[in-house]
Amino acid sequence: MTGDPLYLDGVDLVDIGITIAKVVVAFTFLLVATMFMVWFERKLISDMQNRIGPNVAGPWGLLQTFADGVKFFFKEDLRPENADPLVFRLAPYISAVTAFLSFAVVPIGGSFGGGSSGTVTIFGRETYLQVADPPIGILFLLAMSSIAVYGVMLAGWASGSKYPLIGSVRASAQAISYEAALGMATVVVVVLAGTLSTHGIVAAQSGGFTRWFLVSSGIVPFIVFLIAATAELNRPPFDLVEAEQELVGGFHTEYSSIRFALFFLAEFMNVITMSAIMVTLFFGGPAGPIFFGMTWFWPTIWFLLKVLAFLFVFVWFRATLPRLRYDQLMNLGWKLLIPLILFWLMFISLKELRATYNWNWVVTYGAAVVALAIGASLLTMALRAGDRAYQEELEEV
Amino acid sequence: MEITTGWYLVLGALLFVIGGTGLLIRRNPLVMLMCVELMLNGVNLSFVAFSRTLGDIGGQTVVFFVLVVAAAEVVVGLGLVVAILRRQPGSTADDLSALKG
Amino acid sequence: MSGLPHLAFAGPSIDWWALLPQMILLGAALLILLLSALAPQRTSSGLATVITLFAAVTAYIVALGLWSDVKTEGPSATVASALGVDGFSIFFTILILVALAATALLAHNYLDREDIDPPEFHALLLCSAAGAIVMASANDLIVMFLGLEALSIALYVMIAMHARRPEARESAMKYFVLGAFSSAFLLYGIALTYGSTGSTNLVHVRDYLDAVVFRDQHLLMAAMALLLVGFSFKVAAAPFHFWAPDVYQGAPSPVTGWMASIAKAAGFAALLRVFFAAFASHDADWAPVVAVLAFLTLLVGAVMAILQTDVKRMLAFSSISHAGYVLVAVQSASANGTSAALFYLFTYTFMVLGSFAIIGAMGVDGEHPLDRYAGLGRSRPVLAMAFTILLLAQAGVPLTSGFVGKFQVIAAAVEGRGYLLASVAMLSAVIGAFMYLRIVMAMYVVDDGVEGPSPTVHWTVSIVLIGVVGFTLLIGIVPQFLIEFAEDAVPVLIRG
Amino acid sequence: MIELFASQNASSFPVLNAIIIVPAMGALVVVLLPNSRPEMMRPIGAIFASIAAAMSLYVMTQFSSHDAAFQFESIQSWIPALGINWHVGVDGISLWLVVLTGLITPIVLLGVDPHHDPKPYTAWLLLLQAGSFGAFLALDLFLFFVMFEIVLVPMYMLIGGWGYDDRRYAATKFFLYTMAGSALMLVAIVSVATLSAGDQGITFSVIELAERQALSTNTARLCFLAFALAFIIKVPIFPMHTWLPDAHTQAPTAGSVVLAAVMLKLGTYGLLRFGLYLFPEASVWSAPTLATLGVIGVIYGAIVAAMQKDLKRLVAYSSVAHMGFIVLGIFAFTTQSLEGGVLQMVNHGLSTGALFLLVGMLYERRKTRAIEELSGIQSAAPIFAGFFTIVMLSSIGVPGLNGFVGEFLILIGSYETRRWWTIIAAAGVILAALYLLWAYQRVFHGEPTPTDEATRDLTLREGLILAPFVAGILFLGIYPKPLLDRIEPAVDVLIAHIEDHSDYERPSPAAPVVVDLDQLGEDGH
Amino acid sequence: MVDTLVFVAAAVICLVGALGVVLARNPVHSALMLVMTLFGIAVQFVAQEAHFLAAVQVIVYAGAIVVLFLFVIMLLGVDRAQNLEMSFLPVQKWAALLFASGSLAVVVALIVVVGEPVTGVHAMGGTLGGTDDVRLLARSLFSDYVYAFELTSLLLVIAVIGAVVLVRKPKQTNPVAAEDGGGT
Repeated sequence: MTGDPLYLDGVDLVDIGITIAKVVVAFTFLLVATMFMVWFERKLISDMQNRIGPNVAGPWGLLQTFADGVKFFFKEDLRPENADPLVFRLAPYISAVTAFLSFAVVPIGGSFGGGSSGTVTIFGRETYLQVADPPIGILFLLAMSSIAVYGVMLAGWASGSKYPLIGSVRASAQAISYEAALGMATVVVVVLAGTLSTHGIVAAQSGGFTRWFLVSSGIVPFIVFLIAATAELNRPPFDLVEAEQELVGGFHTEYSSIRFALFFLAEFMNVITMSAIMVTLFFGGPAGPIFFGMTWFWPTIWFLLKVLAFLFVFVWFRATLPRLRYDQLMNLGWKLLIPLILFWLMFISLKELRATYNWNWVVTYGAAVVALAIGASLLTMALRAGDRAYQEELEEV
Repeated sequence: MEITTGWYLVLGALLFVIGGTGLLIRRNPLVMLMCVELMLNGVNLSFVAFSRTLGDIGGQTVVFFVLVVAAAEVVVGLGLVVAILRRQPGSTADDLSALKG
Repeated sequence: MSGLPHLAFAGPSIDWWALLPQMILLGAALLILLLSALAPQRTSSGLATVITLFAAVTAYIVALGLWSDVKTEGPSATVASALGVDGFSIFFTILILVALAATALLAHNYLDREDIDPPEFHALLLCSAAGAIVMASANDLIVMFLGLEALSIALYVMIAMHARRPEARESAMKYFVLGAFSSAFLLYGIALTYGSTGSTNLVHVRDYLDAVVFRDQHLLMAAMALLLVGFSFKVAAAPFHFWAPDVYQGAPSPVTGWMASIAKAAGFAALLRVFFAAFASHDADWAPVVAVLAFLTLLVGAVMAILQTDVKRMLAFSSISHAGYVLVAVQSASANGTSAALFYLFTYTFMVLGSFAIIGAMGVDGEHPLDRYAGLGRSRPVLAMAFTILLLAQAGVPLTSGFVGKFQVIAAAVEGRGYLLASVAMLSAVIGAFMYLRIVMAMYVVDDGVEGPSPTVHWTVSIVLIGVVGFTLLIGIVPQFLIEFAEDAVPVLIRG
Repeated sequence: MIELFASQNASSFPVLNAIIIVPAMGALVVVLLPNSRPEMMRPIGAIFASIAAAMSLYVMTQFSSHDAAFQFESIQSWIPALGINWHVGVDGISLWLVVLTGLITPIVLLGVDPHHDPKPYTAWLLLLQAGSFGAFLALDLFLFFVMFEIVLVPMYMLIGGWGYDDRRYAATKFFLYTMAGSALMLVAIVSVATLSAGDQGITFSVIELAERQALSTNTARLCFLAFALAFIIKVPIFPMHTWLPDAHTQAPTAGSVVLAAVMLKLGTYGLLRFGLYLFPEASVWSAPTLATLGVIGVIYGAIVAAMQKDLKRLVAYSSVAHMGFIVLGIFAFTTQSLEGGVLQMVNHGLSTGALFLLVGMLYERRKTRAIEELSGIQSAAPIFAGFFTIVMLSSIGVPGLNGFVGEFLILIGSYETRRWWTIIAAAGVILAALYLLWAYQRVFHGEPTPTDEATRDLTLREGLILAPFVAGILFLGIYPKPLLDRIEPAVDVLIAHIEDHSDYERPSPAAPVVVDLDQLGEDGH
Repeated sequence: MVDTLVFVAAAVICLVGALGVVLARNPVHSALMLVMTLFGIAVQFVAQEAHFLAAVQVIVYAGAIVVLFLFVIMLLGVDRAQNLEMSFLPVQKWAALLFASGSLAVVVALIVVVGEPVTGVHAMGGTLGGTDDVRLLARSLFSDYVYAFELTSLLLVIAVIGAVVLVRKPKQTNPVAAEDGGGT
């Protein structure tokens, strides 16, 4: 695990060229994917709701997103009088840039099984199929998702209007709350992989379906991650941020034209990125059977398919699940997901320790169960007491 | 020009000074808190620079602790700001001069 | 995949006994929080007080055990040399625990009276005590820093907990901002120490400084200066004292007592350990600076104290001037000086706790004008006498512990040829005495017909008062054992 | 505490320790008495004070005269870590001050009614007695300092609690002045002890330190100055005297008496014991200055006293003058002058103490001390006037009364070494006669107003209280030999000590003594 | 060359951000400027091969701490946040001037000597400078600094209690609406 072999022996023009090419490709891919994602979502939802959906622009309405984009581009850029001029302009870019940057560390191809280390050869240079592989790739992802909060928050604040502000505060509170669960689910994977590099994580999952962390981490982290990711993305059923009934349109109420488009773009980019991350973390990334020839081709295909599956899941959620209430959202995050993933993290660590030090497994797991029982009962009692106090307070008012 | 450790130290020191000066000239507790963060960051930078020069990981470990301290401080500091304003609705802190130093 | 990769790793050996006092305190804090979370309704302060006291006593017993261990087996360091197990640390541990028990008792009734949440308060008190112990025992600058932060942050909250009084929150804010400011200085000092010696561990620092002669030592000088500034803030030494009066005045009285005693003592503990232990070989560089600080602190404290009209503020300034005395002892950079500083801190803790206990009982509405004490000697002679003894002890009148403390400080200064400083210290004692006499005078000298105030003194406060006054007089008359204790605490420190 | 009663010499009872501790115990007992019995306080306190007084008399009788060494010595380890011992002992210099302290306290305790709060009043007086004993008996610098400082507290409380209108100011001034003086003394004490430590280890023993004489000349002089400052303030010598009139005037009668009779002596006693004894060279070096200040005090005190409108203030200033005499005697370094100084300390205690008592009694009757509001008291209260006359004459130094013996010895002794100073000081005697007689004339003679007519004469109880003073005045005036016998050896040794350790030489004994001392009922040799 | 470029660029970002924090009148702008500085520092960290710290710096500082600032500002309302004023000492401006000029002098002095090696010490701990620094960091965290590491838990406990206590509604006054954040 020594980072991208591309930069191992000095950096020359070719290396730089390759890097630039990778950036361009990834960016284009993401843009195009976003366009289709928008179409995909609208189409899918309309199917699920027994309607037709976009069908005028292009075949099956495929160019609908493009048309929307053009429309956005030519609309007048409005800025409310109360808005903070600088921040108002800055916010959409933060959203968009972080969305794209996150994608940079996701390995989208490369064969990992059987001795190969996930490299492909371009112009005679070995390189990874990802824009960058920093040694702390996963942390980079988390960092970017932390930064993404700013876009939402600042947009809401800078609009100088009430509803966007409430929407943005909600959004950021939600994002921060779920970031904890998200991070800990990631930590489980990191513990199992023994590395923070996304490339390393994928490599650690190579060698068959059972090596995927989905399985070896015991599904729980994945579920937590999925829920947390949905919340992090402000996707339904966690889209309180833009709950039209309460908040008009959420943090981007006051935005129009290209700036609104940027938010829109960022949101869908994030969905794709998050799907890609889930694939990377739990589904072995580009892993999959290589049928014939072109070893670099099949992994990418598998990767795309897996991402697509997740995109479907997100849309499916949107179409089927009712939106949560704000207190339900917070309760779910703090009182269920975090304790659960915390426990799971400890359990996984214990399991690894037991394996390493050959502890007696009866004693080990016995102790774990006892600790769990005590912890869970204490937590329950405390939560109940808290609820009771809250109820009393309400009655007093 | 080669970038020696000294330059990092100078940058760290500058951040520290700017933060310290800011803390003294600004009257807004929120900004003061941010200035404290600046100072801590100046220190962090020095730690990392030393860590690299010394070839010792300890400096980086320390930065990690400083982050935690900064977080704890900010939580409490912001809690204080909220507590001060929350309990006197409608007043600005200009009125808070019962304890003029 | 079985097992963690690269797990060939052994953690440092840990002397759990040495950690036990801190662990007991933390455990008690968590227990209090847990019980309060599970309790069906808001509990009164009884249970929390009992748990705190129990924890203090248990930890005290453990500390005594550690003391005898250290006496037989000599000092040691544990957890990768992060924590010193030596007379010095146990001395302060014992001091902190005693003050903890006293503060818990003082707070007991106060919390109910002032409508402050007892469980959180006691939990924070325990946490800050743990932080103080860590600070005093720390053998590593970072551990020391973290202990300091634990102590300080808990204090910020404890000060602000007073729900009814905006002054409390404002003074907490003030303390917070300046505390954070000073922490940054301290940390910068730590960074430069690390840079110039290659380690944050005090043993390594000392060994390195002993072994190496610097070609130029600007970095080390800067490090010492910054550390000194940081510590000066923490112990409220002039010219970094300006936060103290406001904060002391605004804080709830039990917290003020805790702050003036333990926050100060822990600050000095850290200062002594860093400068006397780690920077011992460079004492020619730092001792004069400390002497200047001591000089300023003594004068500022004494002179400003006599200008005040609020009793709590008076004692705040007097507390500054007491820091000056300890600095006088510190600047002598000798074993005797250190033992004098330890003795002084130990005895001062009792005086100041008792004083603020009385102030807390007197100031029901948060106001402490001197007039309020008029005639206390007539209406509550015992209380007035207790206060008088504590005040005279702070003034350094013989047959109280304060005198023995001052005597040792002077002795240490004189031994180090600091005649001028010693004289200044004594003169500032006289200036300070004026302030104490004003309070005494207010209590005793009243015109006929003036009915003195009759504050209600809860029995827990009485217990503390009996204890501190008794201790103050006892040490004033037979100080030998405490002097020996302080002397045993000196040589200390750090083995590799 | 118990071990303090075990003397070095197991067979003999450690009476000095008991002398210090009994009044302190008495104070404790009084504090513990129930508040409901206020009338019990003073009698019980007086019992303890009297026990101490009896013990001081016992010491006096058992004291072997012509022995210069410290007697009844008792050493207990107190703070071994700092080399501090509980070391007490008595010699000819301190003996009479101890006796004075012992006798005065029970008398004032019984004799002066505090009007309110008898319990703390009694306790403070007892504590004052204990502290004064301690200060006079201490042979350990630390112990001395403790006692020297601790007496401030009771006196402060007495002035503050039972004094007159301006008591706040007076008490605070008194406390701060004295404390300021002793502040530097503490530094000096520590310096002397540490600098003399050498190989022999640190000690605070006065005897040991005086023997070692390890300090360099300059250091010793500086230390001496620090000590001297404390004592100068306490005495008080001229520029440092301003606290005294206030304290005396505002103090309750008992406070004034004890202050004059006992506490001022701490200053002169300190100069002897810790100035001359510890720093012989420095005392010789500074003698001209201090003697000059003493003489200035004599003249200044007298002149200012003459201008006072308040009787008590007048007495207070007369104190300044008298104490100036003693200082002159001390810094003349002859046997007679020192003897006279010590004797005069006792005399001043008796006469000024009695004067304050009398003024107090007058105030009780008239609620005023202003000289111009009083006149013709003699006709209204002849016995009172008689007592006043005797005491006043003693204070003036009329032959046949005690004041004369002391002043005369001082003048003779000083004349040999400090001729001009003595001549000027002698003028002070005349001035003393002037202002005291003038005051007497204004107050006791003249035309009594109706209010003056109503002034009651002395009661029997008051007479009994004054009787010991008058007896002492007369006895010492006629037969001072027992005192001088015991004072002389100690003083002689002290001067020899000074000669040993400085280039001072006392005037040759061959020098003729001009006055026939037999006339005074004793021989000065 | 690249190193110098990176350093200079990041340093400029840091300093502009720092000055912005101090000079901006709107606390939100201050906060944003702070984020800018933090990013600059993260870049410097990366330049010093402290990747882990760079990431943590962004996650903790930018992602949590500054967000918290913004949160509070928004909770209070920007007007109130902006008008919030406290003064600590009468001579604060002078103290600031003294502090700034004094320390700047020191910094300038530092720049003068900056060419020289700042310290003679080397490598007390492990050797640095690979991609495995994260592992090294973890080891150091759990060996030499394990006690400090455990202490951070104490700090966090205190911070949590503190936050809860401080923002809890006063008992007597009329509570407004349900607060943000879950159970206590």
